[in-house]
Amino acid sequence: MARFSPLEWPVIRQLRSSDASGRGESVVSQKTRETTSRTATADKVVQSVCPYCAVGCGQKVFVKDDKVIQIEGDPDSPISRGRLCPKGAASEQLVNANGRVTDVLYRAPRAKDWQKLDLNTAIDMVADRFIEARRKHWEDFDEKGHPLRRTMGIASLGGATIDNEENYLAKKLYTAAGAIQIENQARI
Amino acid sequence: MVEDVEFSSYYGRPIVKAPPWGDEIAIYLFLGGLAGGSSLLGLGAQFSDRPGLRIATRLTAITATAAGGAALVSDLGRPERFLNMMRVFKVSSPMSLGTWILSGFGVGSGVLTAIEVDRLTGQRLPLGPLRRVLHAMETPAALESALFATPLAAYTGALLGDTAVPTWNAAGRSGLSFVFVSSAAVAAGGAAMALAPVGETGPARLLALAGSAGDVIGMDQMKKGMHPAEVDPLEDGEPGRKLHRAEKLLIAGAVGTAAVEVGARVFAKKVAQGAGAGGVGTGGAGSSSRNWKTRAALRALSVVSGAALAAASAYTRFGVLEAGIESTKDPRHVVEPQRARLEDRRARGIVDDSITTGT
Amino acid sequence: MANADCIIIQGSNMAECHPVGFQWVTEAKARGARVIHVDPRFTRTTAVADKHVPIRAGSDIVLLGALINRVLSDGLHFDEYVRAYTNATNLISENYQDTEDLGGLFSGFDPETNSYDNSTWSYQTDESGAPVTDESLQDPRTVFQILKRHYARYTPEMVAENCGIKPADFEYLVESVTQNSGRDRTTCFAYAVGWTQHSLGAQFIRTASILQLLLGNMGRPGGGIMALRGHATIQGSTDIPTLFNLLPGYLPMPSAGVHETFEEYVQAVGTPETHKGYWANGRSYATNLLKAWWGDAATKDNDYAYDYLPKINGAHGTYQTQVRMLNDGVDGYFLLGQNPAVGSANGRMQRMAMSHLKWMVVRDFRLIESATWWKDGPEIASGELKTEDIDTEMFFMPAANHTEKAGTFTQTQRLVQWRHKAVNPPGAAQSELDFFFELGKRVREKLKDSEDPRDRPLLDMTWDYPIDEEGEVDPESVLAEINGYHIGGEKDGHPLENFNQMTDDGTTAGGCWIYAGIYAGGENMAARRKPRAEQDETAAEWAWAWPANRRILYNRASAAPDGTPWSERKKFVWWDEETGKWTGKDVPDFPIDRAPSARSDRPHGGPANLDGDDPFIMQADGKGWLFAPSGMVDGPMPTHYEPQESTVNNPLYDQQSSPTRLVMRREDNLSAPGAGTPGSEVYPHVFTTYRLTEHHTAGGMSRWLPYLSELQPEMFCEISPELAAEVGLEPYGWATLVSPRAAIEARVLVTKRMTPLRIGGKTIHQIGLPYHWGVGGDATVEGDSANDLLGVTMDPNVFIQNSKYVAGTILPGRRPRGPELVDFVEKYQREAGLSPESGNQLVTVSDDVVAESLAADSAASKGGHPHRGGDSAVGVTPGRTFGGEATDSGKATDSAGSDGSAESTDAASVVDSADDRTGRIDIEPTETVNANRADDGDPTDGDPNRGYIGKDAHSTQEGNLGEGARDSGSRSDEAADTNTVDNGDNEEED
Amino acid sequence: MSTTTVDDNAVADGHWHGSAHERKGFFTDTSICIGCKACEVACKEWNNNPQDGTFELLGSSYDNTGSLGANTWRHVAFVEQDGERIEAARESGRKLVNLGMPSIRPRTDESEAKPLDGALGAAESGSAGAGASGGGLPETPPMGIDLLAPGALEPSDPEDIANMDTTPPDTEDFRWLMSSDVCKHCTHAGCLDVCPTGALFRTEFDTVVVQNDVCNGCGTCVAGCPFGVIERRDDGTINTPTDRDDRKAADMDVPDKNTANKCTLCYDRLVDGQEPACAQTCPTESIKFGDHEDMVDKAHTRVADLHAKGMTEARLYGANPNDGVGGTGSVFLILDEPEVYGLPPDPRVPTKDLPQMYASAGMAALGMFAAAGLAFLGSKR
Repeated sequence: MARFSPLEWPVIRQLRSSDASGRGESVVSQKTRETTSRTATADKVVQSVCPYCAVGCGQKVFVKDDKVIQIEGDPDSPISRGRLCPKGAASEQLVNANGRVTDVLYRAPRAKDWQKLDLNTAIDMVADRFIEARRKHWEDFDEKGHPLRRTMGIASLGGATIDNEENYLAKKLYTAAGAIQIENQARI
Repeated sequence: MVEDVEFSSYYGRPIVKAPPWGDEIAIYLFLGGLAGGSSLLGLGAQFSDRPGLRIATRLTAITATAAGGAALVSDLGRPERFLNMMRVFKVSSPMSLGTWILSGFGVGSGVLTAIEVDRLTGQRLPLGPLRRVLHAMETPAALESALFATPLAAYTGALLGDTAVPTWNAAGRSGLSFVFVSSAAVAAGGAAMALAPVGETGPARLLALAGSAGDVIGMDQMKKGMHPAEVDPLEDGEPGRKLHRAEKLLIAGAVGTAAVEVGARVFAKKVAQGAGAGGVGTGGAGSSSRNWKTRAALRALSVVSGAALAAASAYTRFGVLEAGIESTKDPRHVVEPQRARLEDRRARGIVDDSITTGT
Repeated sequence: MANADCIIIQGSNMAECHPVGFQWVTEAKARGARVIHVDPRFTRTTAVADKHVPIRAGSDIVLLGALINRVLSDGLHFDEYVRAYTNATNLISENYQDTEDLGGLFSGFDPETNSYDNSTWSYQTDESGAPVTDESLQDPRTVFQILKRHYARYTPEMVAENCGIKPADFEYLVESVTQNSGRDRTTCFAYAVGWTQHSLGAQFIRTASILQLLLGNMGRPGGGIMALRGHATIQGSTDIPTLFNLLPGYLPMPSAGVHETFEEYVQAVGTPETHKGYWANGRSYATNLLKAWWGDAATKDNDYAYDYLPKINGAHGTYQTQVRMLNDGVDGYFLLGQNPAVGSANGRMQRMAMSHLKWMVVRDFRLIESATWWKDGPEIASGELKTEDIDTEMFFMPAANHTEKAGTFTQTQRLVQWRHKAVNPPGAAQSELDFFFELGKRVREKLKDSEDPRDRPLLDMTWDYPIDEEGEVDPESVLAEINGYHIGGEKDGHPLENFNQMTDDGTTAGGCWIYAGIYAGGENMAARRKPRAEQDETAAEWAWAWPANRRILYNRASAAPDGTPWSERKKFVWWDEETGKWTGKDVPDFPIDRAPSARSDRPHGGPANLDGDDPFIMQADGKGWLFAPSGMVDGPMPTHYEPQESTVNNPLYDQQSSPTRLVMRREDNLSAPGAGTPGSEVYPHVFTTYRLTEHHTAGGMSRWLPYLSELQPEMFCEISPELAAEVGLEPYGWATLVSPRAAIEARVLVTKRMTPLRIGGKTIHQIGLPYHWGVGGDATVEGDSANDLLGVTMDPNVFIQNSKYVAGTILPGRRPRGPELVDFVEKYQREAGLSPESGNQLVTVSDDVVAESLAADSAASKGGHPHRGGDSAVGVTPGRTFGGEATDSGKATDSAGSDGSAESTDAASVVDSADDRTGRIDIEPTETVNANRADDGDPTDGDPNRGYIGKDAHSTQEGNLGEGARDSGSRSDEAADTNTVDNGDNEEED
Repeated sequence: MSTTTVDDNAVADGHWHGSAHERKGFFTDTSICIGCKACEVACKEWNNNPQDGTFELLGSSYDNTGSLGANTWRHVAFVEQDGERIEAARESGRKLVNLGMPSIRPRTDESEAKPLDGALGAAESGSAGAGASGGGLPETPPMGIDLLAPGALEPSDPEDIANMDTTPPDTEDFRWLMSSDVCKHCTHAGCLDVCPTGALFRTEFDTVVVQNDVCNGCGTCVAGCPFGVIERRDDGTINTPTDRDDRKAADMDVPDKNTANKCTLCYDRLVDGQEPACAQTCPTESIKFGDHEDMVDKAHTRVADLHAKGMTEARLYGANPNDGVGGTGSVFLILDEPEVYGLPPDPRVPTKDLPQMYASAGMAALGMFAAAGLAFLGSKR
């Protein structure tokens, strides 16, 4: 609050204004006077799409200081007209709530707990295992001699919130590697 | 006759919420009344030259005020912001008015306390030239604090009454203030009886007796003005027990007080007679010893009765406060009286003021 | 949808699962539409509906069949529409035999493979190959008469008996749909996983589409059948699939022995000689994909590196893969934002499978149950697994969320919407895009000196995406590759404008032909965000819809055959004589200048040969199919079979359950014995699973959020007061639920929203179970998982498991803990005398009947029908697609399993072909691609407009009309104006 | 039709001079609520309110947040009812229709506003209206009908309504009511009146808002609300104790602890011309937001529509400026008696009784003074 000034004392303001009963503007604090919405002061707004169901509701993501500060329905969307269901309305919490894991965790065989792992190391380990599993379960031909050119050592199950571009890249890599046991939510 | 309302609710959940008020508020209600009543007794004592009573009541008043204020502050969610109570002067808020009343009362009471302390310490307070000013303010301060004294005792009735808590609200409309000032009188009288010499506490006893009568009658009248569903919490459960206990203590205390009063009058007469017959100091050892014993007995009875009365007052405040909180827990206390008054109005042809409308 | 006069929501809890989509229902209702909810439970959808019709789970075909029967027998169908726009007049092969004749089998059933040869289901054709029709509809072999006979026994009494629906309620339904259909009015159906998660899932949808065609509700405003899907880009993940049987753009994964060469593959996909419409350009699409992936390494000389593609030979779906894992046949498993430990059927099997892996990568936001099963999963608690004995290496890799990466989601109506990136991912979190790019980079790096020809595809792959200043892959560059680009010449590198620009000579490349045009002119069309207030209702400038930004399907049917609107009220698209063009409130989904009276003398040859009154333009014959000569593996018309674990006898046929359903006979996937069999009384009740508004599937995106968790904090079951009284369950107390697979506990919601039904003289209690909870240590709220109760039995068409009908029992109190839990479940299994065979007998009719069915098949074959699994390899035709080979390969897949019995192997092969069909749904249409609505619900797709009807066109064309002239030249037409040949109904916003 | 804005700015307590804003409010149409609770979430998310409760089922159908409170500013009630109760609701609604329109009696409160206008001003006349005396009531035409009111020309005889040619809605034997409750933003707001610090104030939108930087948590407002809306955000309201070890409270930041909290009607959004979060998110537009007058009009139209469909159980709550709180800024259409939803059937702003209570307190005070005086006089020595 600003420095106290006798004239700002609401009792005095009560007398000076017509709000004698002290229930209106005479009791308003400096902070209240300066009220503004956090969306109005956001650094930027980007248009996005709700990650939950397939209706594809438009979202507006408000960002301040490189942090998502609010996600709400996008009134411009012809699909959702600005509305969101409880899940969509909770997406800011999906982004910001405590408990999100931002470290790579690794559990060694037979270990009782996780340990932290550096991302770079982790990807490297996964790449090694990828190559090994691919080789180990490689099938060149079926029993009738038809070419298979595939590996059965690697499987993948994707959710349906993976972007098209991501699915594309994943499928491309898997297929080039000969991995075929690739499935996603669409069949679950 | 109001038809029997079939009661339905949302899973039995409360409709109105109880304020987050703990024992501190009950204590404050009690202490506020005690302070107000004591201040009145102090004023009378000053004018009727009862120094013992004056000192006792004035110190009681300031102690009760300070403790009450502290209780009030400690019950705040954000005690460090207690001064915000002085931000506004809101007639619509008994709490706001009460704050100003308490403050006004505290000023006079504080001055009087300073004077008394100064006297008791043999004028050893380092006041310098201000001492004269201070002592000159005794009467104005006494009047000032007395002016706020009765509002202080009475406003709490409106404080509780001006809520949506069913039992309080109904009580407030049916004379809770009368119960509370009576209770304040009982408390102040009782405290004075306990703290001041029997010889000086005649007015305290009379005030306490009047208060007791007012309390009993007021409570009875109040309940009669309330819907049964609003009365229930005053009679049932823990709050009901407290109020019953208060009533018992009140009656016991009042009887004791009456006994002390009678005893004091008889004793005073006897002493006066003894003085007339044998002159001062001629009562003899036996008589003097008997006198001492009588005096001690009276004093003891006075202390016990006074304490009982004060306790009765405290129990009354706790009982009423808790009954209100209890009345929020079961929506029956909200719905039944409201249904009844709505039906009653409709029965009398007033159909345009319901919150629920068909069109 | 907002234009409907009556909305039947069946098999969907729309208000709960798609609240925002439900706004259109609310709007329709406000305009006076009648909304009826047919569902086992009274849900939040029901609460705002006009009427609740409680139904026994799994009996939907009986109800819909009875509606069809009533419509036909009372002549309530929309006659003009039916005659003009459906195949009602077609005559079906003399060899065709109905389930009514064969006790529940259609003709062509092969008990060896438990699958159908559908050659007897085909049209009669004249010498020219043109179909024979009877305009009077009187010939007993007309589709119309066959349909009538087929559903004659589907009566209101049968509905009361089998669905538990009161006759009065049935009459109400009849009245509602018939009075709200016709020239002036339309009725709409909406469904979701309530239909698809059944062993008859695809047929449920078929039945509704038959009804809708008869009532004339297809292709018209406020009509149609709406599929409601559950996931942000479930559509996208089949368009650009991570599915074992598909490549991007619904190109099939090549099959071993079937698509040995590129030529064979291309023939199967489509050539001008075998196809009309866009699939005729199959060679281009395949070439473009291969060019996009292998760039310079893909040359004309090496068939564009076709050999680099791995081959499938059977089903490699998630449940088959699970079995393989259990047999230690899989080393590594990637989970990408998926929580199968909770979200997949028979959760215990899922988790046990994980314990057999060598390593597992879980990419998610939080420590979901699939990431922590090894330390706090249910099997740890029960002692079946011990943390210190589990060898599986676990990698948890934090994922970026939807605000931390840019990219596209494809929503339920094929609308592709770009999400802009808002912030950077925190810590080590990264997008799948970056992860896979990086993984690919490292793998290639490690193999760079490899001489092994197996590694060539990896090393030759184009993998040079630009990196932005944040060090992340530029997702637009991937989108540009998906879109496609020119190679060489003056346009080198320029984006393709549409898929017609794709060539088959290596001068263009494109990763997903149906998405071509999304990056036209170098503009990210999916990112367009012109506010709805600034454009018309179609909102064509909001994002981009595939194909070619078309949004509305099939609307030619909204006008009468003569091109005039059916009515003023339902005016939508009509023929404008003056301009000689189709016009209306929407982009006409038809050749724009094809006059209503236009007639072609050819049954084929692309859109140039569409008659002026053939609205269903992706059908070979332009008609809506009441009878499906091909396309469905389990019958040309939907017929009622009891669900796998049903405790009720099939009142219609000796054939109790679908003879072609896919069962998995395993000790860890036991099934209840089935109606009338001893032991079935042990599991007397029906569990039916569902979702709540407040949670999202397996909970990974909701059970960690306090705001959602507090709204539905605990696993519960919903039971009727009657059952509560019978079993002694306290409201909001605890109950233990036992199925043949597992036992879980839940709080009890006793509610009148659950209705006991009288079925076949006994009372059937249905118990509702939301499936969002799981056991683990990290979530804000946890609880037992309903999916643990489920067994794996699948729809043969699309391979979706049945989760809407599970047999079980319920008792008061919490379940046992620790090892006692295992004993507890086993006690019930023993009591019921369960074995892997229980409830898994596929054929329950007499051998004579089977023989007859099979004989019909051979007779037909002898009759010289050209079509038998026409484009076999792709698997459009069911059953025999892979023939014996498939069986073999299926064994190769499954025989590793100790109980990989012949049956399940066969089943797998069927699945496989069916699955291919899944993809094929979208490859069929001649003119254009219709939407595949594969979703958690149903890969076969939902909207019959797009799904069924569309998907069958292809094989019909081949099988029955295939010999007709094929004019590849007509393609120029189609290519000319993509807007003129659009597909299907769909003004529903949802 | 709405008479709530007859007086220029004496609409409600407190004054804003030169405020360019109309009174804002909600119309919550519970007949189209699908109980999705998006409003609860959007509200919490915008206002950063902590989750409350212990993640246990509350035993009230799908409602697990219980009621409005310090943290839950939108609350969706779920009520399951059988046929008997539906019929009773339909019947009670029918009776209500026959009571006629509320706006016939000349307004007595604002037009006679005393210096202490608003609640206190209303109190004097209102208390008479409450029927305490019964004598000097303003004339109240029995069963009057306001011809200007929507639905006024509809038959008002119950028989007639029963015989109206309408398609009665089905679902006779069971229904599931859902209703999103919210702060009423009363015309005469008890919480606002009794607040001793001025933390609560009447905004330029005629809504009632707590200033959390001022509130000292005295709790008086909690007692002052006849609807049980406002609450102090204490430990008990954030993490209710539980005896089950498998339930734990979420780890969340708790802003504005120990101060009173309630719906602000998204004051911070209104000042920037935005819609409240709950109304914006509501998928079915069960929650509508706008100028209060329009909201009341919409409510009247909607209830008439439903009555025309035979749904006589539909009724409005808070749309009557003559009621005990002078009408509410948040108007509801409900389908049964208010108490079924946990709403009071006849709320009165307690301040309405305050003048009388002050008078009584004054008399009591005088009495005490007199008693003390007499005590001294009667106790000579």
